[in-house]
Amino acid sequence: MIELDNVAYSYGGGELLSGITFDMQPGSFHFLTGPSGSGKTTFLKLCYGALVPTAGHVRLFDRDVRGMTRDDIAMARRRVGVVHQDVQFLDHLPVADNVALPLTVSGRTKIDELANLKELLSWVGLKSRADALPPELSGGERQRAALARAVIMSPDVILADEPTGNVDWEMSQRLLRLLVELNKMGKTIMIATHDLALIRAAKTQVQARVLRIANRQLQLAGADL
Amino acid sequence: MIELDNVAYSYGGGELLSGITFDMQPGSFHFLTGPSGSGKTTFLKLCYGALVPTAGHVRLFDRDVRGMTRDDIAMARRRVGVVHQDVQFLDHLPVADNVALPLTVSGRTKIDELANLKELLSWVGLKSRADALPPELSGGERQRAALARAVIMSPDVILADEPTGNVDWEMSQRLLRLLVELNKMGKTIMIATHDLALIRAAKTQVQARVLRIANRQLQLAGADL
Amino acid sequence: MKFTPSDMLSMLVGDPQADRMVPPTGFTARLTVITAAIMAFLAVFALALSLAAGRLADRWGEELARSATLRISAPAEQMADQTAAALRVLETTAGVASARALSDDEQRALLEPWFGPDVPVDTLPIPQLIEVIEGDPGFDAQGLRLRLQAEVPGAVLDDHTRWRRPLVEAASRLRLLGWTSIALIFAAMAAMITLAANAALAANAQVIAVLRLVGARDSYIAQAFVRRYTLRALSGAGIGMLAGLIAVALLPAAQAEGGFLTGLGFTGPGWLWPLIIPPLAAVVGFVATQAAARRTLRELS
Amino acid sequence: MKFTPSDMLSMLVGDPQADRMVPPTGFTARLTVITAAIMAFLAVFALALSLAAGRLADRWGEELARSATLRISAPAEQMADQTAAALRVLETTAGVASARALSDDEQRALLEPWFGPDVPVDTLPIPQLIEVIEGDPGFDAQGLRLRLQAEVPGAVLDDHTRWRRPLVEAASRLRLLGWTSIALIFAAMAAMITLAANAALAANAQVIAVLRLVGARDSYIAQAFVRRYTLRALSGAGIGMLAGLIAVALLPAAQAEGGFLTGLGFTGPGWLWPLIIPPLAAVVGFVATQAAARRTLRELS
Ligand SMILES: Nc1ncnc2c1ncn2[C@@H]1O[C@H](COP(=O)(O)OP(=O)(O)OP(=O)(O)O)[C@@H](O)[C@H]1O
Ligand SMILES: Nc1ncnc2c1ncn2[C@@H]1O[C@H](COP(=O)(O)OP(=O)(O)OP(=O)(O)O)[C@@H](O)[C@H]1O
Ligand SMILES: [Mg+2]
Ligand SMILES: [Mg+2]
Repeated sequence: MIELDNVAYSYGGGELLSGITFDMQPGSFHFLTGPSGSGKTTFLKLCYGALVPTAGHVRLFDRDVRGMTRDDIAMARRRVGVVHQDVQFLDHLPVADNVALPLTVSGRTKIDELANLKELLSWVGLKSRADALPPELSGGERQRAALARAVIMSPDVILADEPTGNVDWEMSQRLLRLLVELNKMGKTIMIATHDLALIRAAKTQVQARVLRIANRQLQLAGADL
Repeated sequence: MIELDNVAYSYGGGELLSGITFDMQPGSFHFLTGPSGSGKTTFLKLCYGALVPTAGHVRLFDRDVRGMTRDDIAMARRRVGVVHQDVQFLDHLPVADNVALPLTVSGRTKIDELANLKELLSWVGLKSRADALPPELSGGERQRAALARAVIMSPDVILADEPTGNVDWEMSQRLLRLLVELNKMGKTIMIATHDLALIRAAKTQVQARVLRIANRQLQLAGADL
Repeated sequence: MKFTPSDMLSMLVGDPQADRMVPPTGFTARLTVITAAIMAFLAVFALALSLAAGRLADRWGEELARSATLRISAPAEQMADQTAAALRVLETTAGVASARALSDDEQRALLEPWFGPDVPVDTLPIPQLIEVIEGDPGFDAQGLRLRLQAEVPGAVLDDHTRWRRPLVEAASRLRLLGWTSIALIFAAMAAMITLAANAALAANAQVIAVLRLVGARDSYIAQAFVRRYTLRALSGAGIGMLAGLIAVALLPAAQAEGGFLTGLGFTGPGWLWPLIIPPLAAVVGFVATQAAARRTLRELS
Repeated sequence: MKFTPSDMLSMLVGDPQADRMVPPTGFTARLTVITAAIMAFLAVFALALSLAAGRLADRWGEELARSATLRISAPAEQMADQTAAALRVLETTAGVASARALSDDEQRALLEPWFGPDVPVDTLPIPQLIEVIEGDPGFDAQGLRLRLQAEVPGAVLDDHTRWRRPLVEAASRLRLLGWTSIALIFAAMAAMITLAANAALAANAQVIAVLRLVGARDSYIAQAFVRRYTLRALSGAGIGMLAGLIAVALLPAAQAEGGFLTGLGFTGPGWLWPLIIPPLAAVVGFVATQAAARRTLRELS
């Protein structure tokens, strides 16, 4: 689905990531860890075409990112649900509309999708806040809304950057369960997180692999967790 | 230092917090927990005068918030270091200037303060990023910069809202150590967090008390952690 | 990038869903509307000024161009004959709409400023004046002079060229001034609407980033903004134009005593001219927002 | 809220540290500068128009007001005596700067348009004309008429009132038009700068929130913005004014043949007028930003 082939990335100074080769298999479940500032967000951005590698090749659904037009990228994004680390919304639209945004922009606003929306909102605990505006949400509520927005299209891949940084343990378990369910439906999941307890919990439910960014390289973390 | 006397708060709907009475003793170390959306951020905002209670009284350094002018509030804020949950900076100034901002606006830019700044930046691991602009920071780097900005004035009280949500375990230990040091110097600390491991770690270093918001009330959590 | 009117139309009727993506109010939205309104208001005044200048210039040019004077100096006894002969010549001259000998009273009125009310016109050897009104394609002054020379030796044709030249020059200067000011105001209007649309888009960078993140295509995003801001420029300019028209209509003494200087205002079909302002503002808003949206989008991956 | 000039000055020289708190570039910053520039440019043109209209009005009013004609009709043998008598009367009349009998040639030139070049002025019973140039406080036409009646029975004083009235009215209309347009442009300039400053502040809401969070006082925050935007309005208006002056100076045929219509442009001390535009823009920018900053701050706890 998403392939990185000897990829390097630099924001202008030294190389932040280099020589990264990685093939995201359909139906896999990955965690991404690494110290703060090691390049997890950068790695995810490479994976959904927000950044173009300074060396090497990124292939998104078998097409090289460099050769894709802006519209190609837009179409690919409909198959990739992303939870940003700093979640952003359309601040003038209520939460429900924001969560449904991917449906709206791709012209899919059928009745059954909307039923889906309600169920999703209550799963992430935002049923009572569905009519609130995003600036009126708490930090954790924003993260949950962002996760709901990322999965509403039922995309092939879900990339979540620190989706549980601001939610309590119970809620993070609930969100994890949602992602595990989706993974069991065949979706590919990658979660960047610092929360080792979350990774441990996930390992009991699903066959998750842990990637670690260290020294500009992507490594498969062993059983040391 | 900060006293809440039978305080209630509502954003317009039902009451979010009610009948909260709390006296923050100088030199104390508190954690604040509670489910996402329970009102932790709201509580902290009441504590530094960003919100005025809908009922009851908040006293900031022995003055009722309702009777304070805007300039009084500004002066009180110089004695309270705040780490917002959604950290914001002046995006056009480098990190170092942003961290030194409280000094600048209060007219304190002496040499020794600047030496202090360097030390602080290297403690939070931002020495190499001191000249970067805030939008170029990673999520964890932003949080660390915000913490550094909150403590640079060596304020009497430090209120931190989820200051470790985006940093790795090692770094969060490092930040905790900084706060514990400050507490040992007599500063009053309150940290809102979901990270139970952090609370446990703190308890080994300092006599920390854990407050919990549940059912609109503030409760002292027992030894159940 | 090129835009045909049909592009513009399809954008304007386009997806009402996309419309909701753009914040409906806020300072930047008001900025566009109010800017368009103010500039349209000024443009109405510039138009009024320009049209008034044009009218004035036309009148000066025309009044003088369309009339000529034939002066017949002859011994008293031949005067009537020569006058009749001259009128005959003029009647058969192509390009002369009408010709008429001035009566004694009229001649006296003309002379009055110089000689007082009691000029003895009948006893004085004053030449007879014939007023010649030119037709539309005008007459050939040189040819007429030759014919007159042959048939009415005492006639001198004065086609007012000497008087006309400086007035026509002044009038065309006035016209130039009017069009300069209108060009300036329109250019300023375009610049201001462009600025406002750009500022509005800059303020909405987050909206654009979010839409792009959830897989909206560039054309969808651009359309949402372009539609909004085009309509805002249109409605703002419409309001400004109406306000301007009302103000011009209320201007003191606008059309009174129209004698020498016509009032600042619109006459007849001139009232239709300001109607081009709102569509013009809309086109400017459209092009500016389109360009700004594309530029903002290109900066975003 | 009231601002004295000294408030404004102290703000402007104020803390250069605070200055850094406001983003130096970006669209909203440019918006303020360019808006001020465009409106100043237009204001220069409005000023030029207004001053030119004023000059024209003055000239029309003055040329006609300052001269009068005395017409002496008398039998040929008394003409010289009466003329001399009239000149004596005029010489002793307060408010008459000079008086001069027209020569035969001059009289002929005046009559030429009507009678052709060969009017027999000497043999005709044409009245003698005396040109009277008024002094500064002007003469009392009624009194002069009475004196002339007694001493020069054949004299008729024509002080051109009849000619003057419509021209003076037209001129004052032109002046009104000039000042209306200048008032409009200045009002539009103020409105646009206010809008731009407001939009800029709205775009900088985060800066204000951060400063407030770290304990900056309202006056500090307001000052940082006010200083920046006042300087931006000032410099923008300065640039626009210079561009406007250059454009006006380059305007085709501005001062040539100044005959009937003076060129659109400045003359003598008129060049100093546009200098008020930048300070005016600065004051508008100051007041607008001050008000907008206070309003934004009040909404923030
Ligand atoms: N736009 C940018 N320009 C320059 N440097 C950048 C930019 N964005 C990120 N960086 C730098 O690149 C490094 C990696 O950033 P990234 O956001 O990928 O880290 P991360 O692993 O996600 O960290 P965190 O866990 O704190 O979110 C950081 O040191 C950051 O300062
Ligand atoms: N400005 C606002 N207007 C209306 N409701 C608000 C506003 N701010 C917060 N709320 C609501 O108040 C509740 C408490 O918010 P608060 O931010 O205090 O929660 P929190 O405990 O900090 O949660 P988290 O752990 O997710 O940050 C939430 O349900 C939120 O939606
Ligand atoms: Mg990150
Ligand atoms: Mg919170």
